[in-house]
Amino acid sequence: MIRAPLVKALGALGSPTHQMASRAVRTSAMVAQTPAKAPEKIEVFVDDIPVQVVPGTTVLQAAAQIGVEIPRFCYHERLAVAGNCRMCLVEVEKSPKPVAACAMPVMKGWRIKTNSDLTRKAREGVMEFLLMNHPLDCPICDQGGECDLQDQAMAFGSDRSRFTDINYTGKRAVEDKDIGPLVKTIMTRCIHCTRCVRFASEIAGVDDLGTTGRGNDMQIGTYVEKLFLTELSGNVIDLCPVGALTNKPYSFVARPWEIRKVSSIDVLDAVGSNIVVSTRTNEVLRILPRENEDVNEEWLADKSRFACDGLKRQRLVAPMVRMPNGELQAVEWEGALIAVAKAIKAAGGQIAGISGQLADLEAQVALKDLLNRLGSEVVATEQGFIAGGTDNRANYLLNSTIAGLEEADAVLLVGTNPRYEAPLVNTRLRKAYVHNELQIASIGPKIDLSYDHENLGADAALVKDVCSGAHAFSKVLEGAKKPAIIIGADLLERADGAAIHATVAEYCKKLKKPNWNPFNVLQTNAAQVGALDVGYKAGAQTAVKAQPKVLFLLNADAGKVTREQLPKDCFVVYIGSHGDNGASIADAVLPGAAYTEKQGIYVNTEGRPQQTLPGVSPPGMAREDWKILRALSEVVGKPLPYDNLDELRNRLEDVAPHLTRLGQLEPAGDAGAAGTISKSIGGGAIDIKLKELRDYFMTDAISRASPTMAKCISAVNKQQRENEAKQSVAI
Amino acid sequence: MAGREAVKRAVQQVRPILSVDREEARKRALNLYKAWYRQIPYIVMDYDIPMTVEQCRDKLREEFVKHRNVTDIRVIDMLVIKGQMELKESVEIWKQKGHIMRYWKESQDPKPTDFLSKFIQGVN
Amino acid sequence: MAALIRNLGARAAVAALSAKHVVPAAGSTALRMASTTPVEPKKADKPTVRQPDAVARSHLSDFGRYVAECLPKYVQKVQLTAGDELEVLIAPEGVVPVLQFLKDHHQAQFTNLVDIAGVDVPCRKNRFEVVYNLLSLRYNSRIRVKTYTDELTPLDSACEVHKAANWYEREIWDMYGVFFANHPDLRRILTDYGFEGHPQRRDFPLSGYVELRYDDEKKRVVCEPLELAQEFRKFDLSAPWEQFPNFRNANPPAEVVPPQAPAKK
Amino acid sequence: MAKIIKASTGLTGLAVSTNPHHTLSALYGKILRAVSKMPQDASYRKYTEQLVKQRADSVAQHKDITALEKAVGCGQVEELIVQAENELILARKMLGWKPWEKLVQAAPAKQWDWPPAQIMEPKV
Amino acid sequence: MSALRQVMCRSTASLQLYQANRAAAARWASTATDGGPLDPKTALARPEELEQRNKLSGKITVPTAVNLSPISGVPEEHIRERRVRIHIPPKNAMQSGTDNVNTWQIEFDNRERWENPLMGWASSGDPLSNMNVQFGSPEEAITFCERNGWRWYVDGAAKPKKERVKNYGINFAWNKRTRVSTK
Repeated sequence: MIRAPLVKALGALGSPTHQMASRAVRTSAMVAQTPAKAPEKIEVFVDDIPVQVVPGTTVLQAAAQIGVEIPRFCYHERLAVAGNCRMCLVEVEKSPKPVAACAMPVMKGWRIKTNSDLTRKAREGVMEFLLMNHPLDCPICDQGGECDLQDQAMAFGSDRSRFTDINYTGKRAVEDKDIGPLVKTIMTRCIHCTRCVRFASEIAGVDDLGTTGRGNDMQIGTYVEKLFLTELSGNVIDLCPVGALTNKPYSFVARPWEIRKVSSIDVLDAVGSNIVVSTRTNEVLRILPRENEDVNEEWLADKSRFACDGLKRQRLVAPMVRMPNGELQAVEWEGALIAVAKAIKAAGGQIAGISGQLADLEAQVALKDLLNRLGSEVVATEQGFIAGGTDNRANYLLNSTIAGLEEADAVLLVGTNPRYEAPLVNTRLRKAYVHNELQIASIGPKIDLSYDHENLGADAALVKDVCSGAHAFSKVLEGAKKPAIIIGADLLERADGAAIHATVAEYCKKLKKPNWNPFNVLQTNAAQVGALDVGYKAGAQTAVKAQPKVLFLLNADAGKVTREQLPKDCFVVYIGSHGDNGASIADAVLPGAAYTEKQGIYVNTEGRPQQTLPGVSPPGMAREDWKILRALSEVVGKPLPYDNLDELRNRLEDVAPHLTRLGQLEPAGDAGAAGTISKSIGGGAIDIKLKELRDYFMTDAISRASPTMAKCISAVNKQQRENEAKQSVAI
Repeated sequence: MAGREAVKRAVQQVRPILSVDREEARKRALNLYKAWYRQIPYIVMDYDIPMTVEQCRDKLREEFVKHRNVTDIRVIDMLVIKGQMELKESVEIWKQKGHIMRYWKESQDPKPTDFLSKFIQGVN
Repeated sequence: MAALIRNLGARAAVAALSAKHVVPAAGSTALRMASTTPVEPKKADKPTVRQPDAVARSHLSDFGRYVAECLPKYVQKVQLTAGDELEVLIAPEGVVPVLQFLKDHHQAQFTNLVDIAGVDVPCRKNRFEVVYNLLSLRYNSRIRVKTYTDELTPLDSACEVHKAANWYEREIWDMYGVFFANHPDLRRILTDYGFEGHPQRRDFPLSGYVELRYDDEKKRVVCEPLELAQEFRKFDLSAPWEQFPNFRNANPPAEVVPPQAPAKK
Repeated sequence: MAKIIKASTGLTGLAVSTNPHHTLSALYGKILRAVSKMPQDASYRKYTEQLVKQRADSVAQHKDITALEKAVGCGQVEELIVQAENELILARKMLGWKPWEKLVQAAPAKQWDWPPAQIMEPKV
Repeated sequence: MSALRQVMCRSTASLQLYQANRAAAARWASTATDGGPLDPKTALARPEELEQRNKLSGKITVPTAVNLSPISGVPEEHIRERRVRIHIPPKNAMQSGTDNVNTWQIEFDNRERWENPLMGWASSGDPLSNMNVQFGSPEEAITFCERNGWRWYVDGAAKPKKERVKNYGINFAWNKRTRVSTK
C-alpha cells in the first residue's frame, strides 16, 4: 500500500513518490525471484515454454505458472483433488493418451501441450458429454454471465452437438432440493463436479452433502431431506461452476456484467474478510469474497455475505431530535447540529463518547479529537476488556495471526466459540486439524466446533490448572511446536477477566517460540482493535461512571448503556446508520453511513488495518460519520483541523502510524498486564454467547435489520423442531 | 528522498512546439493577450453580448491568470495555440453568442467551498 | 521488384477463387461427424478465418524489407498484421520522408492517402499512435505507416506530401490533441466551438464533462457541468476465460518481418 | 521526330507528351546525377540507379512508344514521365534527409507491444 | 542550467545552420548542373522564417515531469478533488479463470449519487465513474496520473501466489482426517 497524499510537504498535488512505488515493486519482485528453500526444482515445458516447478506440482499448476489456464470444473485450488470432470485433459508428449492435468504430478522434462489437436479434441468431447444432460437455460439461469460452463463451452467446446436423444428420452431431470433459505438449488443443472461436497466435508466440516446413485442416476443431495445449515453455506454458491447452487436472496436480481464491483472489507465480525461489494443504481446487491491469502483465503461467512439486505432496512435517513413530548422528530442538519452544540456548550466538558461495534477508525479518531478539544478524556469502547490492559497491543490481538493458526499443532480455546464468533478463523483451525494433526481443547460449555476437540470443562479454575502445568493438556501444549491459546473477548469482560488474562499471558511467555506468539484474544467486534489502538478505554461502564451531561454513541448498538444508568439530564447523541438500541435512547440522532458507504479503516482481530471503499452513497441525508463530527465541531466553535479524508488520515498517522499501512501486519510484543495480578481467578462456569447456529445470525445492527438473517433463524428453529419431533416419535 | 530529488531535476530532450525558451513562450503569451485585448471591443459589438468591454477584459485577464503557474514551455505553447484558435473562431464569427457567453458560466450556481456548507448540501 | 508488387493483387484474387470450399456432404452422418472427424493431414478448413495467401505474404514482406532497407534512418520495425497487412512502424521524425518515399518512389507509388487514424494507449510512454493508411493504385496494394507521439510532442504534418492529410490531421488534433507542426490550417473540425478536451482519448468519459441546454430566460444555449438523471450503466464484459482460444493461432495480430530474408535452401 | 501516336492519354489532367523520349531520358539523367551524390552503399541509391538505368535502356532501345510502354510495363509513357518527375523530386529531397544513416531513434520499450497493458511477471 | 541550455541551443542551431548552408550549397550545385527547380518553399522563404524552421528542428531541454492538466480539457474540479485508486481488479469468486485480472486499472473515488425525484432513478454528477483504463504496471499508471495532475494511491500490491502441492492420493491416505468421508 503506497499512499500518495500522506507524503507531506510535496506540493499541492500531493504528488508522490516514484521512488517509494518503485521500491515497493522492486522488493516484491525480488521476493518473487528469490527461490524458496523448497526442494530442487524440475523443469517441464508447457507449450514449449520452460517452467521450473517443485516436484509434485500438478500439470495444471505448472501451466498456471506461466499464465496458461487449463479449463477445469472439479478442480479447485483450496479443495482436495477429485479428478472427476475430465475437462482438464491435456496431451503430454510420448504419453499414449491425454492426462488429467489436475491430478497428474509433472515429471522431469515433460512436454505438455495445452493447445494441441488432441487436447482440443479431448476437451470438445468432454464438453459434449457435459452438455448432453445440462439444460440450455442460460437466459433464465442466475449463473449466466459468470458461469464456468458457459464460458468454457464458448471457449473450448465444439460448435455443434451429436446429441439427438432429445427427441426420444430427453435430458436428465433431477428434482430440486430445499437446503435452506440461503442456497437455491436447480439440480438439473448439476454436472457432478462435487466441489460442494468436498467443501462441506473438508472446509465446513459438515458431512451433510454427498452423492447418491451412479452413472446417469447420480445425484448430489443431503441423503435424507434436511437443510444444509452451516455458517459457511454461502461458499458453495461461489464454488458451483454451473447454476445448480445459486444465491437465493439474490436470485433474478441482476446480471454480473451490469454490476459495479467495489473492493471492500467486511465488518460484521472481527476477521476483516476481504469482500467485493456488487452495486447497481446506488444499491448494494450482493457481497462476494475477495481473495486474500492472509485473512479469508477465498471464503466468506454467511452473515457477511447475506446480511447486506440489512443495509436497506431500518436506516436512519434524516437527523432527528427528541421533542419535549418525547418523540423523535426529523429535522434539517442545521437544526440537529445546533441542538447538539447547545447541549455540548451546556455540558461544560462533562462529555463522554462510546464507540460501538461498527465504527470506523476515522470516526473514532474524530470523536476522540472532538472530545479532547471540548475538555473531556472519556472515550470508551462499548465492549469491555480488562482494565489497564490496553497499553500493550499484544494484550488484545490474535498474535498468532489468522494464517499462522493454520500451522498450529496444539490449541486451547478459553471461553470462545470461534465457529460462530469468527467462522473464518475456525476454518483455519479445521485446516490445521485436518492437515497438521492439530490437537484442540476447550474450556467452556460443550459446543460443536466442526472438528473433534476435547472439552476440559466449563469451570474458570481450569484455566489456572492448565497454566500451572498441572493439567494433562499442559503437557500437550508444552510439547507442541506451535501451541496457541485463544481467549474469547467476551470472557475478559468478567470480573476475573484480568486474572484469566494475566494467567494465560504468563503461561504464554513460557510457551513462546521464535517467530511464534501463542497468546491470542479472539475479538468479536470489527471496531474494537482499532479503538483500543487509538487510545479508547475499554468498556461502556467507564463512560457511564463519568456521569456525563452529553454522551456520544458512535454506532453503539449493543444495548450495554441504558437510560437508567445515566444522569436524568444527560443528552445522548447517537451517530450511526441503523435505528437500533442506540437510536432508541438518544436525544439527537445523526444519521451516519454504513460500511458500504464510506471509506474507512477497520483493524481486524490480528491487528491488520484494512479499508472499506464506498460502493453507494449514504441514503437520504445520512453522511459519513467523521464528517458529522467535523461539522459538529465547527458548529460548537472548536473546528477539527481536517477537511478531507487525506488530512484526517494524516492525523491518524500521527496518532498511530501503523494503522495507515493498510493490509500490513505490525507484529506486537509479548502480552502481559502492566500491573501485578490483582485478583485471583474466581470460580464459576465460563459461558459463551454464541453457542449454536441460531445465535450466530444476528449480532449487530445490520444483521438484526436483515430479513434474510431472520429467515435463517426460523429455518434453524424449524429444523430443530422437526428433529425433536422425529426423535419423540422414535422414542 | 535523494531519488525524489533526482526525479525532480531529471530533464529530457524534446522537440519544441513553438518556442525554444521561456522568454519566447512568454512573448507569445503576451502577444496573444494583446491580440485578444484589442479584439474584445469588436467581439462585444459583433456578438452583441450583454457584457461591457471592461467585464470582458477582466474575464480575459482571469483566464490568463488561471494558468499563471504553468512553467513548462511546451504546455504554455499548447495553451497559446488553443487560445489562438479560439481567438480566430471568435474573430471570424464562427462562434455564436452562447459560445462567447460560456466563459462566464452564468447558469451555474457556484459550488460551496467550505466544509460546513458542503456537508449540509451533501456534496463531496 | 515492380512486377513483384504489381502481380500481388492478381495472384491474391486467383488464389481466393481457386481455394476449395469444402462443403460437408449431405446426410446426417457427415454433418454429425463434422466437428470430431479425425484431423486430416491437411489443415482443417476454418471458413471463419480468412487464410492469407502465401504469395501475397511473401511479396508484402519483401516490400516491407525493401522499405526498411531504403530508409534505415526512420524505420523501426516492419510487420504483417492479421496475416497479410503490411505495417511499417517508423520513428516520429520520419513521417514526411517515409510518406514522400512511399508516394514518389518508382517501386512504391502509394499516391493515395486513404486516411489517418489515431490510437490512444495510455499505458505507453508515447501514448498516441498515428496511423497512415496508404493505397497504391498502380500496384493495387495497401500499406500502413504507424508512428507515435505523446500529448506534447508535435508531429510533422503530412500535408506537404498529401493534400488529403489536411482534414485528417485536423480530426486527429481535435480528437486526440496531437499537434501537427507546419499544418496550414490546424483547427477543430468535429467538436463544437468552446468544447474542451479531446474526446477520443481513453480517459475521456463517454458522457463528456458538460451538458448543453437551451435556457428560456437567457434565450440561448448554456453549458453546465454534467448531471445525469440516470447514471450510465457500467458494463463489464470481460470474461475470466479466454474467449476464443481456438483462434489464438489463426492470424496472429502481428508478425515481425525480419530485416534479412530468410536464407533460401 | 516522334509523331503523336495517340489523341489522348484517357487520364484527366495528363496531356499527351510531344516528345516523351527526350523528356524521359533527360529526367532519368537528372535522377541518376542526383542519386550519384549519395553514398555508394545507400540502398536507395542502389535500387533507384538500377531501376532508372533499366528504364533508360528501354527508352534508348525502343523508339516506338507502344513498344516502350510494353517493355517498361508501368503504364503509358506520360505516366512514366510523371513517375520520373516524382522520383527526381524525391531523390533531391533524399539528399537533405539522408535516410541511409543509422536509426534516428529506437522505439521506446513496449511501444509496439500488442496487446498492451498486460502484467508480464509470472504469477508464482 | 539555463546557461547550459542556451549553449546547447546555440550549438544545435549553429550546427543546423551549417548543415542548411551545406545543403543549400549542394542544392545550388545541383541546380547549376541539372537546371531543375529548387525546393520552392525553401527558396521563397524569408530569412526569419528559415531561422524559425531551423530553430524548431532542434531539441529543447525540459523537465521530465510535466503536468498536462491545463491542456487536457478535464474540468478543474475533477483534477483538484478526485483521487485515483490504482489496483488490480479482483478475481471473480464465482469463476475459476483469471484471464481478465491480468492488468492494473485506475478508478476514481466514488462520488455522491442521488435519487431522481421524478423517476426514482439513481442520478449522478460524476462523468468519471465509468472510466476504464488499463495499465501493465503500477509505474505506468502512476506516471499517467501524475502527468494528468491527479492524486493517486496504489492499493494492494501484487502478491505472489502461494505454491501449494496438490495430491490426489491424499484422498485415500491412512490418515483418517484427510480421508474424505462423503463422496
